[in-house]
This record gives sequence, C-alpha cells and structure tokens, in this order.
Amino acid sequence: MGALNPNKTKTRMSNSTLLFIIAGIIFLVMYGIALLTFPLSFKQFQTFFDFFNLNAALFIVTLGMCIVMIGGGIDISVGAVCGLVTMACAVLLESGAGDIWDALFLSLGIGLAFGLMHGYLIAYLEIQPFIITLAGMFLAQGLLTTLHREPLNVTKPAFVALRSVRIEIPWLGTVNRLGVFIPCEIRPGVLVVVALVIIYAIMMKWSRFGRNLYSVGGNRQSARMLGINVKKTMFFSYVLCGLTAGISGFVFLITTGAGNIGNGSLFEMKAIAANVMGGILLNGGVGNLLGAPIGTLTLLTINELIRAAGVQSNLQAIVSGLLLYIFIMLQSIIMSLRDRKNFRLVLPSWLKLHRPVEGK
Amino acid sequence: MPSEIILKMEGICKSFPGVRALHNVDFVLRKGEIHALMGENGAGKSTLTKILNGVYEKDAGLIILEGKPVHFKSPQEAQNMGVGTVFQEIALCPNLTVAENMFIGRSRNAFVNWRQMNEKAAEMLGSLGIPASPTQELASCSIAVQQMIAIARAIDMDCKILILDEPTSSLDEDEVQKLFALMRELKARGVGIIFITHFIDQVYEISDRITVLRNGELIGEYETPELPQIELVSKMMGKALSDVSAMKKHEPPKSDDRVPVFEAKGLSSAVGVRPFDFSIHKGEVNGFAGLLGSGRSESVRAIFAADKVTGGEVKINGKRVKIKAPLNAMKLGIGYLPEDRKSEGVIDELSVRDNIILALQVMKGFFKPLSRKQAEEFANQYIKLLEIKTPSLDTPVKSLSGGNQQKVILARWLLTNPMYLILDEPTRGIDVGTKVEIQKLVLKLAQDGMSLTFISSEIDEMLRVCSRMIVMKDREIVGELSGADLTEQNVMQMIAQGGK
Amino acid sequence: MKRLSLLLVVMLVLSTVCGLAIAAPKTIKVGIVNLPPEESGYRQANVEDMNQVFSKANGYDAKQTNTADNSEQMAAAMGYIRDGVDYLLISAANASGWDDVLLAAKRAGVTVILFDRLIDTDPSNYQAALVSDMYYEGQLATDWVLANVQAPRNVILIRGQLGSAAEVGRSAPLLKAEAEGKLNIVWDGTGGDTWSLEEARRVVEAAIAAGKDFNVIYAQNDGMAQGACQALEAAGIRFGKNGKVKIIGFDFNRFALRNVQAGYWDADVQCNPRMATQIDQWIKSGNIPKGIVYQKEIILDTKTITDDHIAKYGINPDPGRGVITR
Amino acid sequence: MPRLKARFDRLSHLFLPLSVLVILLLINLIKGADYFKITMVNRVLYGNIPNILFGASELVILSIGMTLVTAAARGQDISIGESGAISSAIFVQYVLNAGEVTIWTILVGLLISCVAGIVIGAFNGTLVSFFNVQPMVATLILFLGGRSIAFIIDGKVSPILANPISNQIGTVIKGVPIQTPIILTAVFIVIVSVVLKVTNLRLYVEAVGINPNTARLNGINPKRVIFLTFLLMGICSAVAGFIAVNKVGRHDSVNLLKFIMMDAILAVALGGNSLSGGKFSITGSIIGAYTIEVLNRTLLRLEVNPEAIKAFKAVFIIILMVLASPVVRVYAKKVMDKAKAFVAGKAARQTGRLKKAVVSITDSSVKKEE
Repeated sequence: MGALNPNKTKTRMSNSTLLFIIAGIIFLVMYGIALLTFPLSFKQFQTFFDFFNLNAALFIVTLGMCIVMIGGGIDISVGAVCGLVTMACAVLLESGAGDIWDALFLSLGIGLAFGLMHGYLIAYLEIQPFIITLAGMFLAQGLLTTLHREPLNVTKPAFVALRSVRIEIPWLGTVNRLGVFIPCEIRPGVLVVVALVIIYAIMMKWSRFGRNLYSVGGNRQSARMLGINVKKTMFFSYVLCGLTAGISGFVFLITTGAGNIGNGSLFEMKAIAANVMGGILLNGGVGNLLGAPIGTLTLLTINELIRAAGVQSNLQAIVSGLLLYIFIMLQSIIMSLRDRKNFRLVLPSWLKLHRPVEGK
Repeated sequence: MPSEIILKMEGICKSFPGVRALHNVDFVLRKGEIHALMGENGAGKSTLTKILNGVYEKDAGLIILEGKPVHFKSPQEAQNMGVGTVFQEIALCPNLTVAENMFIGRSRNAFVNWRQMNEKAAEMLGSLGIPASPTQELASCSIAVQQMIAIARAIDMDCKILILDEPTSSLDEDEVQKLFALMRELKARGVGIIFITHFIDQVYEISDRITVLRNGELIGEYETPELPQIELVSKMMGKALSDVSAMKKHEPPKSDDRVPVFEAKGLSSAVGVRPFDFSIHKGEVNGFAGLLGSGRSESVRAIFAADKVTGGEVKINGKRVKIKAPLNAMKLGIGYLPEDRKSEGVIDELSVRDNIILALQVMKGFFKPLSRKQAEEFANQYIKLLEIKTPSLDTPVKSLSGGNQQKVILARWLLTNPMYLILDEPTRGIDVGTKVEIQKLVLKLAQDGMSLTFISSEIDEMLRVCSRMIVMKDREIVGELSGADLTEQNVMQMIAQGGK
Repeated sequence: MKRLSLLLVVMLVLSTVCGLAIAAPKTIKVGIVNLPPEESGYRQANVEDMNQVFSKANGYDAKQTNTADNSEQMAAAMGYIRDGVDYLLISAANASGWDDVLLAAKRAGVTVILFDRLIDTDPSNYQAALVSDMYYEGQLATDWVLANVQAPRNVILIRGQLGSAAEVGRSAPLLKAEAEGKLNIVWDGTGGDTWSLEEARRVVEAAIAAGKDFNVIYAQNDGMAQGACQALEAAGIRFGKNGKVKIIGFDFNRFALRNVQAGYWDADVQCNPRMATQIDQWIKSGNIPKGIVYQKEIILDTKTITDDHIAKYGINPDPGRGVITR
Repeated sequence: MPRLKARFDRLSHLFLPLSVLVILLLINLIKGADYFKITMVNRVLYGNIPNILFGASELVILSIGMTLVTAAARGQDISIGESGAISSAIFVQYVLNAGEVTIWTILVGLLISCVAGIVIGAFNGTLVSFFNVQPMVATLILFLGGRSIAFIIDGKVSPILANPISNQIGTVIKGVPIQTPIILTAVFIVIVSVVLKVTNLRLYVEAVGINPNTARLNGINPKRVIFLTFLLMGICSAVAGFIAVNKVGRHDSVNLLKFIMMDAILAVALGGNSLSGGKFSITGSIIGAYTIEVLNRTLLRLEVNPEAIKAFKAVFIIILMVLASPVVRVYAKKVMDKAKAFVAGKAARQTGRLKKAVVSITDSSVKKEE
C-alpha cells in the first residue's frame, strides 16, 4: 500500500483536449478508410485541397461559430449574413460604385453591424441568443431579397483577376483523362482560412479575451465573481462571430464570383454540426478552436464519401445523418466511459503494463 | 492597537423582492485586523460582503475606502480597488486549469503568459501546500482543494481588504490551521480581513474584533477578547441560550436482540468506497465520523443508492431488498439529506411548497399529484413546525437564507415519514441557533422511533446526538464506538491511528 | 480499439451497400449534379428519370449527387471532374458562380451538359443546355390570362422562393404585362422559401380581408394554387370554371390537372422534368447540339385538357378522374 | 384579497406574451377597424380570428411539445417538422392502403402515426437522455435525414388524401360552424391540461430542468423524464402532422411543416419561457404561437413588399424581444416606481416605499438581479 503513495497520479486530460483528440482520430481514421475504399478520388491531393478551396467560407463561418459556442452561445444568423454579404458586394462591384477594397470594407461592415447588434442585445439586454440570431437571420435574408433577388455574376475585370488567382504546387498533381498534368492548386480563400485559424487559435489560447471566454462559457456566474466582465466578453464574442461571417461572405464571393440568394444557406446548421464533430460542445466552455477546421473537414469528407460511393439519391441525406449519428455516439460513449472512471478498461488487458494492486 | 481605518460602510440598505436584507448597517474595518462578521443565517452577512465586493448594488448608504467614497458596479471594479473575496460557494471555473483560475480576471495584459503563470501558480501552491498541479483542470480537484485554490487566488491578489465568506466549512483541521497561518501573515502585512464563519471557536482563535448582525440590522461591534462566547451566541440569536447546554444525550433502548431496521453487508458503490457492513436499530442515532474524504458521505450515499451501487446485500427489518435507485430507498422508508445543499438539495427556482412536497409527491407516483390544497396544508404545517422563514409558499426557495433552505429539505424528508433518515452535514453553514434546533429535532425523532444517521464535521456536535459512532478512514470503516467508549478522545485517536 | 474497428466495419458496409461501382470498361461515365429529390415532386420526377435512364443496363456508369447547396454542388462537380467522367450533367441550385467549375471541366476534357436549370455564364463554357424556359412558362400563363379573362384583370400574384429561377422567370411576363397596363396586380405575395401552401393561403386571406377585388390567382406552383383555393373556399368566393376567380398553377402535378379537368381550377402550365431521354439520345448519337435548347412546354385549361395529357405529362400520383384535390 | 393577489402572481408570467399579442392586435385595429369582424360563410364562422386560429393550429400543438422538451432537456428539438412529416407519411400510407375509408380508419391511422411519433421521439430522447448529447445536436440527425425517410415512405411521390373524412378534418364537419382543425387544437389543449392536472408532469419536468441532481436524489429519474418529454414531443408532432396533412389533402413530404421548428422555438421564447430549461408555462407558449401567426398575418395586412417581409419580421421580433428583455423590464419598473414616488410626493414618502414593496412582491417574475 505504501508503494502506491509516491505514484503521483498523472494529470487528467481536460475535456477540451480529449474531445479534440477524439475528433482528430475520427477524422484521420475516416480519411484513411476513404483512401482505401475510394482511392480514385481520395488519393488525389487536389481532393484534399478542394475541401478548402471550395469551402473556405464554410471553414471561416465555423470558426466564428466556434467562438460563440465556446462562450456558451449560439449564432444561427451566420449563413444568412454570409449570403447577404456576397450579394451586397456583388451589387456594389457590378454597379461600379466601388472597387474591391470597398467591397471588402462593406463585407466587414455588414458583418460588424450584425455582430454589434447581436452582441448588444444578447450581452447587455440579456435576450436569448437563439431568438436574436434567428431574427438576425430573417433580417439578413430579408435585406438580401430587398437588395437584389436575381443571381448576379460579378464581371468587373479587377475582381475576376483576383478570383482567378491560383497558387500552384507543381510537384503535386495528377494527370487527367486527357493525359494533361494538372498541378494542385490553392485559392486565395484558403490563405484567409489558414490565417484566421492561426489568429483565432492564438487568440483563444493566449489572449485574455480568449481565456475569459472559456471561463464565461464554463460558468457565467463564477466568471463574474472572478472579476471578468462577462457582458463585455460575450459582446465581443458575438461581434467577432459577426465579423467572421462578414469575412466569410467576402471569401465566398471570391470563391464563386457571384451573388445568389442561396449562398451560405444552412451554413449555420453545418457549422454547428462541424463544431460538434470537432469536439466543441454547445454548452460552452469546452472545445479547442482547432477542432472547428477538423470538424469541417470531417463533414466535407462525409459529403465526398457519399459522392464517391455514388449513394442512391434518396438515401444521401439519410446516410449523412447516419454518419453524423455514429460520430456523435462515439463521442458520447467515450466521454461517458471516462466519467464512469473506467475509461481505461477499454484498453485490452495485454496493453496494460501492470495489473492494478488489489487490496492492501 | 488602534490603527487607521481602511473601510467604512455607513447606513447600508438593501432589499430583495419581498425581503429586506440589510437595514441601516454600519461597518468599520481597520488596517491589519481580522474582523469576524457574525450572525445567524439570513442576518445579512453575505449580502453585506456582496455589496462590498460589487456583486450587488446597494439601495442606500455609503462605502468609504481609504477615505474616498466608492461605488462598485462589478466584482471586477472591486478587485481593481483591492477588495478580494473568497465566496462561500466556490466561484471558480471548473473547465479552466488551476493556474488560470488563480490568475484569470486580474491581469490587464492582452495576452496570457502561460509559462510565467504556471510557474507563479506552482510556487504559490507549493508554499501553501495545496496538492494540485497548475496545469490540472480544476474539475479534477476535490472540493477542498478547490476551496484552497480560491483562497490562494484571493491571497495573491495583493488586496487591501480580503473577504473570507465561510472559507473553512469544507476544510479539515490541518487545512484550517494552514489557512490561519496565512491569515496572520496577511494581517501582519496590513491587510484588513473580513472573516465569516459559523465556527465560534475559530472566531476566538483568530479574530481581533467581531461585528454582529441580526435580521439585517447591526447589533454591535466588539473586541473579541471582551465578548464571552455565550454572550456572542445570545447576541446573534437575540435570546439567552440556557437550553443549549441543557440538552441531554439520548440513549437508545437496548436493542441487541432485535432485528435491525436497516442492515447492509458488503455494500460498495461506484465512487470507490470499500465494501462495508452496517446496521441500525429502531430509535437509534448513529454517526459516521472521519475526516473529509474518508468516505463517510460515500458510505451513506451507497445506502441510499445515490451513487451506483456495485455490490452488497441489504435487509430492511430482516427482509432482503434491492435498492437500485433513490426511489427504491425512499419507498422502503429511507430518507437522505445530502451534503451539498445547493447542487443536490434544493431545486432553487421552485417554490418553497414544491420543494417541501417533492419527495412525498414522487413517492406517491407520477399519476397521483397532491391537490393544491393538500400541498399547501402540508407545506404550511412544516413551515410552522420548523419555523421556516419565508414570505410565502410560492416564494422560490433560492431567495431564502441557507439555514431556511436546509429546513425546507428537512421538512421534505420529514413529510415522507421515513423510518430511517440519513442526515449528511445537516448543520453545515448554519447558525448556532438553528444548529441546536436541528440537533434537538433529531433526538426527538429518535425518541419517536425513527432511526437516524447523523454526519457532521464537528465532532462535539455528533457526540451530542449520536449514541454510536462508526469511524472511517481512507474509504474504509476502521472501528465503531458506543456507550462509555464514545468520547472525543477515542474518536480522534481512532481516526488518527486507523483502527484498533 | 473496438469502437474504431466498429467504425471501420460500418464504413465498409455502407460503401458496399451504397453500390460501389468500380468503373467497368466501355461504359460511359457520367456524373450528375442535381438538386435533392426532397425539393419537390417535380424534382423527384426529374431525379428518378435521370437515375432510370442513366443506368447500368443502358450502358452508363453514372453517379448522382443531390444537394440544394451551391457549394456542395460545386464540390461534387469538381469531384466528378477529378474522377474523370466523360459527361458532367448539372442542374445548378444557384444560377451563378459556376465559372471556375466549368473551366476546370473544359481543361479536363469533360463534356458539360446543363439540364433543367440554366447557368448564368458564357455559353462557350458548356456544351449544351436542355432547360425549362421559366420565362416562356410565365408567358404562356400570362397570355392565357389576357386571352381568357375580361378586363379589368385583377391578379393576385403568389410567388415562389424569391430569387429562384422559377420565381424570376414566371413573374417577369406578368410584371411586364402589368407595366404595359394590360392587367393589375392587386396583391403581391409569396409562399416563402418553401413555396408553402399555408403561406399562399395566408396571402389570399389577407387580400380578402383587405377587401381587394380580384379575378385571377396566379400561383407559381400547384401547391400554392391549392392553398389559394382553400382560402377562397373558406371565404365563400366562387372560383374555377364557373366562378368569378380564375386559378392558374404551374408544374403539371396530376392532381392539379385533374382539378383543371373537373373545372375546379382553370389552367396549369407544364414544367417538364423528364430530360434524361433527350440527353441520352444526344450522348448515344454523339450529336450533341451546341448552346441552349428549350424544352417544349404547354398550357392546359379546362377546354383543352384530356386524359391522355394527364397520363402522359403529369407527375406524381393520379387521384383519378373526377376527384378534386381541395 | 391575498387570494386574489396570489392568483395574479401566478398569472404574472403571462404578462409578456399577452402584452406582445395585444400590441400586434392594436396595430391591426389601427390598420382597419373591422379586424375582429366575424361573418358566417356557408354556415361557418369566417373572419380574421377564425383564420388565425385555423392557421396556427399545428404550431400551437408543436409549441406545447417544444415547451416540455425545452424545460426538461434544456435544449430544443429541431427535428419536429421532419418527425411530423414521417409520422403523417405513415398515416397517409395506412389510410391509402386500408381500402374504404371510415372514421375508424382515420382514427387507427392517427393512432399508428402517434406510435411512429413516439418511436421518433424515443430515438431523439435516447440520444439526449442516455447518451448525453445536446438536444439540438441529437435532433440535427433527423433534421438532416428525416424528410428523405418520409419521402421513401411515401413511395417517392406525394400521395393524395382525397376522401370525404379527411376533407372534413381539414375543413369543416357539416353542421359545425367552426373549422375542424380549430376544434382539434382545442381538444388537444384540453387533453394536455388534463394530463398536467392528473399527473406530476409539471413538477417532474421543472425539477429535472432546474436541478437534475436533486431530482435524482428525490427519486425522480431525470433521464426518464427527459426521455418522456421527447416521447410527448413525438406525439405532438404526429398530431400536428395529422392536422397538417388533412388540411393540405396531399402528403408533400418536402414542404409539410418545413422550418416550423424555428417558429415553435420562437413561440416558446415569446411565451416567456427560458430556452435553457426550468420553469415553464404552456399557456405562455400557446399565446406565443398565436402571436407568431398574428405577426405573420400582420405583415401581410400591412402590405409589406414580399421581398422585405422577412426583414420586417426580424425587426418586429427584435422589438418584441427587447421590450420583453429582463433588463428593459427592470428598468421600466424602476421608472414606474420613480414616477409613482413622484406622484405620491415627498410628504408621503413612507407610503410610497410601502407601495414599492408591494409592487416588487407582486411582480415575482422579475428575477432577482444577480
């Protein structure tokens, strides 16, 4: 018995870390299986890059959503705001009233305006976030249709030039069916994603705001007692999310080059699902920001898997729901095993280094 | 030692809907003194300190800090002005690390220097002897350690005024002494400390001055050595306390030959208590003694199946029964008043009435609700019986004081008329008057034939009511004392030596 | 470990169940990007038609991705291009933003054929487009109103999802006619994003409550026309063949055609979902036209409708002759 | 007097939803004084009010279930529309395959669809209660896949429910002057209130929603209670789906009850309920649901441009929620108190305070500021 005492128990892994690791492993395993099952599609590096290329806006929206979710809130207006921004910028650019910089400022401005509105109403007037951001969603959709309801391609040469920028990786690539070698390419939106991931990850880990947000998300009452300005922290989390949605709108525009009413539709649901798969809980206070891109990748891999497998049309939505179900169950089972403190029993006995000492 | 006044509060008033918490209270704190704030539950101690540290806003009055009138709108402002607080209910964030909990909300820097923070935290934890690592998630620490961390945080804040609201209620003797050493050191540095506790001995051990509140009003300020204990208690309660000492110890009827009311063999639960045997007879009051974390709460929780029971055999009146969930236990006539009132006892937003009838209602079943009239009758009956102070039956229980909340839970279990009632720390955080009332009630119930288990951190309290004491150490029963052997000396010895 | 292997097994099972088709030689590889069948009855007919025609038996190795999300559609299209399909068939959720995908297809030598919905891009970016001309449909309906309703023609317009191709196309001729003074739009409402029957009903109820005088209801799909009729019926306003108010719907649901046949409604405009056969012929014959090809579409009213029409052109189940779907 | 006050106390939580509803009705009255006019059309009551009651019937039923789920599970079920679509698809299939349609066919069909609703509720409930998944995430699964399931049950078409009985359920039964969905909704509300009366549902749900730990130690199984609320939600969505499909006369798995969860959640919030669980008021939610219906119709009545209709709806919701927000209410109370004190004058300062105390006791719904 005495021999046991000096063994200081190892510091227990935090929930955030554990969930993040689960998310990472799920993604890697799934991608591995995808590689084995559908090499035709997944073996091409471009497939991976295209996740980012084509869905940069979704990645960005997910980051913003991740921040409010860590703060214990929710923002379901992000998709609509993203859509509104694409249309507003498209109208601005097509009408010739502004150049690309104006469009960028406009997108930041719209995002900021929504963020400020949500933040103020939620943090300072203590209205339930779901309802306010639902109203924000309606507002953005309404403004969009009021602004312009038909699809609008941006044809401004300067913009088309920006949109066509590609970063090519000549040593990676594939030969296509015509026998032409096509190098992998990365679009400018991806750089924005990478930059934002780095900035936000640093912010959540090292900045005072980020840590305060974790504290607010974990327990609002305690955070207040600890001398954190809870309202201000919540306010900024929504402002940041709105701003991020604005950025995502701009990135969406430089990805597709057009304003559409359908742009960004249901992004909020996808962002929530992606974050949950990335180990960020809706309750708040738990999650690693890097889980957001991981979760998004998982979501996109599911889509690509369904496409590559050629799932029957009527089953596609069911299969993606089913896969989501499996991931959620996995997460939940691992977490509950850990709470029951016999998490280690999951390991087969031969993996254990020594048997636990019985009695004294 | 008349030193300069650091804080002056004048004419403080505060009311909540339906309750007048403070009325015209003055309070003075000097530099380098430990000032005990005393009073019954609901006397307004916590409210007063919460006004001082910015959690509540006062309705009227004046706060003068170092000669300047101040008005705190948030705990943050108060912290910045040098008012640090350790709250009664631990106010830390369980999802952050230990180090973060010690430093969050304090720095004005835009960024966190983790290495420096962890180093400083490690140093602090080391010097206070707190068994936690800075990088550990707070949720993985025990309640006592969390409490120590909260104190460490407040101490480190370089404050001029430190408010300790019941810091010792979940600490054991050793830890209390460590805390006192710290308090003395801070005092020497010139910090003014406001100390709130229900342990009168501790007040006399450490404090310089005492302010007594009663029913939200100021009774007076006294030098500690000049105020005899008995007088303090009577000032707090507003009546002479002759009956405290007059309480007689209750002797159970000789009962060795009869079948016990409750009997357990090899009982164990999922939270890691070693399998134990236990039995109790009709009309008996027994106790589980042991240090915090010795497994005393876990044991009684296993009896009630509050944690998942993993093994053992249970007999009630000699008949084998299965207790898998609290509802089974309740239906077999067992009641359980949990240790943690806030998170396991009350349902804070529900009304006093609903809280009182809850257990009875659940036992009656989902399809048999009490009529409103019946419910009100029951509730009123126990409000009267236990003298629960509440504005109305419909008041949410969270707006009652701690002691009254505890009485509400007690009423809930008495209403179910159990044959065996487990009380885990029923007197924690409760003023002396109510404590005595509860002790008397326990003895009366036993006389009426109820069996009770009574757990308390205060051994003398247990000695007063229990006729038999089970001693625990390291999650294991190490011995049992009764009759003439049951003395404080013996209990202490048994806890220290672990058996024999 | 157990969970992981479980996941593995599930994945494998799923992939096999869902018909992993390794490309067999000599089959024509086709990637179809379409909207989800759950979008509407029209879409279901369209999706099923595609699946039936582009089958293994017919010499195709086809996969279809169904999603209403533009970015997911693009991702799927890029996936098919990477897979090296021979033909890429696209029915786009949103009409713009496809330039990059089309260019990538061109670069990879994939023949792109648009169906059902046109994409707003340079026609050189795709080979052919077989689409329903929504504007033409709107024109058919507007002309019918002008020919069959005596002035003053007071119209209630019930739009579909604002900004969708169908809404824009079907609204334009009517709005044009109003601008030319040929008719009045007395009430302009929408069934919202879901082309909702209930919302259409509310619109008409509001118009009635506001005391508007109207004699035409121009609902941009059959469901909304149905909602409008329910509102009229509850208000005791006579409509249909012998009534004051004329009802026009779109899409050729069989129940709608039966309603027209019974004189309960007045007219319905076709929107043909069956394009696969035509595209199949193009591909098989190797003679794919260049540019936009509009499908021929018709309008049927109480005078012109026959059982043959209903059997041949209708979509969704047939309630049977004489059965009115309220 | 105290009894009266107590009753008033109990009703004070309805102040918010009622005031919002009244504001909207006032706007409508200003627009046209004939707003409340009811006439007889074909021996059936017709007018704005019957239209509102008719239009909101499904939403009312769903918001009842949503209130329970919100209170116990501290989260929302976003799959209610899908669940309604699936259970009504099963109802339609049963009726279509049953041969001759009698009232019994319909009733058995309703029963079967309720069972289907319960099964769906059990699926969601299992995830939420036994696997600790947050409700919104758990129900996201069916939200994604539910309509496809309904669609497959439908045989990939939208079947038509053209029989006289369904017709009467969707419109009016001959000789009854009120539309049947309104009657069904009323019956459902009565059943719910009876259930609340003869069971401990409210106490259990509130206890679990506020403090599951305590609830467990008092013999309530929180998991089972949460599970139960999802089952009830399943029944609610099955009934709502039943009414909706009979109204429409077709099973359109795509659009049936689409996006109605947003309105249902909004109804719960407008009813003065907290979306994070705990105490609940079903009456509030019902009023909230009717408020939303009135709001939708108000926008039409004001002849808002269809392009801008959503934006206007948003503005309305924001204004209503701001008016209802705790901060504004506390502030308004302070202003009221000051005004009262001013009126009372300096001489009667003492009595003024007394009044203040009375007011503060009365308005117990204003939470203690913490």
